[in-house]
Amino acid sequence: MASTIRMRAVASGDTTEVQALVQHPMDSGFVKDAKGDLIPPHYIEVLEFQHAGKTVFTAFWGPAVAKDPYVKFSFKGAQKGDDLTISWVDNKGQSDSLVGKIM
Amino acid sequence: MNNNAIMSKQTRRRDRLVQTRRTVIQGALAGGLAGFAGLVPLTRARAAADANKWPKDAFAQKNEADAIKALYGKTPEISDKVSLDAPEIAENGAVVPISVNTTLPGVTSIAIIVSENPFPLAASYPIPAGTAPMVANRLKMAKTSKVTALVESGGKIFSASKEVKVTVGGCGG
Amino acid sequence: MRRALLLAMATLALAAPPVFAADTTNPQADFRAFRKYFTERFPKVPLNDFVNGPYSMDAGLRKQWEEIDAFPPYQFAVDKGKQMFDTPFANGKTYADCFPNKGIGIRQNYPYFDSKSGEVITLDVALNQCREANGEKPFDYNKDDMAALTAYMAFTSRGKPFAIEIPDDPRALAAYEKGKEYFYTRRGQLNFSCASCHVQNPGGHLRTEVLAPALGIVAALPIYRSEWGGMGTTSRRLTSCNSQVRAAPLKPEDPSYRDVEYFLSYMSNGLPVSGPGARP
Amino acid sequence: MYARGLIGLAVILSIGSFTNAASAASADDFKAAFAKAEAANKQAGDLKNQWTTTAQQLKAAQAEAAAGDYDVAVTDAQQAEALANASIAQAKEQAAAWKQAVVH
Repeated sequence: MASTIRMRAVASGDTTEVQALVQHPMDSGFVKDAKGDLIPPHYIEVLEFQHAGKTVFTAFWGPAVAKDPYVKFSFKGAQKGDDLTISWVDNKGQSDSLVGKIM
Repeated sequence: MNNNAIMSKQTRRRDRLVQTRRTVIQGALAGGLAGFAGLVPLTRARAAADANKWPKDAFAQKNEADAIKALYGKTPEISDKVSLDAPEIAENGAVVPISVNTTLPGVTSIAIIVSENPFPLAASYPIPAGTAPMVANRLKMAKTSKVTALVESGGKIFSASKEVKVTVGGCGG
Repeated sequence: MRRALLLAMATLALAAPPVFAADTTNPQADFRAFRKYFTERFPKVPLNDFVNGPYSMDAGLRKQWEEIDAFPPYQFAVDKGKQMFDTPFANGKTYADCFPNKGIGIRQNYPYFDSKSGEVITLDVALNQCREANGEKPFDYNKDDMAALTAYMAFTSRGKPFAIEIPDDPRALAAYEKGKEYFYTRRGQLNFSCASCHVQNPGGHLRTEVLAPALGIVAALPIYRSEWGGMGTTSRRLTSCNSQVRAAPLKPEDPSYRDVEYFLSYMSNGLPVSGPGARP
Repeated sequence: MYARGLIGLAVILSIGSFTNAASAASADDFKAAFAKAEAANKQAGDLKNQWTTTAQQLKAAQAEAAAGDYDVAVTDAQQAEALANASIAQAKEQAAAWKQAVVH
């Protein structure tokens, strides 16, 4: 099974721009399935990025974040070739994480 | 996609042991999939996001004012230094690209509120020192609504709002 | 609400271009007329931009699409498709063994007319034939596995110009003509043809959707539709078009669907493959 | 052009006109009406031109009959037949008329 996370981190000078996409249903709890039953809420609550042991970005998400959620941000202090760690945990306690290299 | 199948499988075996095994298998496969569209080669990490920090109370509020109060305990003031980029008409309420930017100094967090959603607080982003006060994401909108960007700077809350028209709601599936 | 919708559709149906009759099958002449119609109607749209469907017609939509396409939601399908494509069947063979050039960069040649069976073979049909020839069960034609495989194969073909051939075979010409007939035939309670929306009103609105031009409409398939919350194949696209005009959809990859894809793909010759695509 | 545009409207109007037709219908009346509707819809299917609304109407008729309300069930079946007949008429008319729409 492939990772649920896709990440692209590009350093330009002192600034690193990060984009990430996570494969997740982000069920809001308001949508019904084919049988007419409500699909229970299932969404990522926390997504975190760490560089050199420091948290550089945190997302607190609710059920209104779109399916297969996307985020973009930028931070200072990293260089090409550095590791960037991304991890998420959802309201059912499921999680995934990944280390990517900054390009 | 297989997403739902994967997730339900995960739900059934949620204990830590199985989770670890799954992680190892995924790690082995990730190498073979890297390199697509200029993505960085990936390896599996040990770090884990901490669900305890999630502001549960703010996400549970059903109107805008209560959500802001639960999140910040303060009333925002409108500022032209907060910039909210959102479409006039969303192509589909299920995926609305929205970004927030600001020229305010000393920003410690950014949040996005969709007034007409069942739970207005959509996302909240603590901004540590060294991280730019900017974020782009994609949100669901149930119907046409005011969207508000909140920026916490120097202990105060600043805001900018925009009406986003939604003709196909993001709650219908 | 419903009444307003019907009225809107009736209005749309009456706004038709001038028409002429034709009785002979001449794909080359059709091709020239089709392209001329769209390029004259939308002189500001660069030819290769027609493959971007509604985004070639509406600046607001285009901006949202560009933001989304920077990190597109079909990426997971492409990755999954590649993994599937590279994984051997139980007998040790792979998809690559079934296709010219090992299946890489060939999307633009589909569908083609198979003179042995006398049928139009779409990429989706060829993939299931490949599976069955190797002792595997065929996939559902609408989404999931089939969408992932075709997404990957389209991705490896991006930018390659469509090169659909109609061989000198009366059966191939007949299939082309049937596809053309299907495209222009009104159906469903709303009395719409494919052409009512995608020839007569591209850039216009059907309810809230911006209608894509028929020129290049096949180039982005398969697509991730926000409306679907996922990927869909050509079959799914045609099925949903039928349902929207209250016509009972045919079975996926029904000969009529294959023929209409053959016709539309031929009309798109020379335009680049842009799939997989993202659509509202 | 005009005639074709009107088919859909005619069908919409015809739905209303059947409401007074039935009175104290029996199970046999329903069976007969339903069989006629199904036969018409099958013919539309042979022409690859069934309407989703016909199927919906047939389903509604069956549900009403199962609930024992044959008056409504017969009306629904007659509406389904009218829709199926309109779809057949559309297919026959389009068999030649489609050529008028071709881009030249």
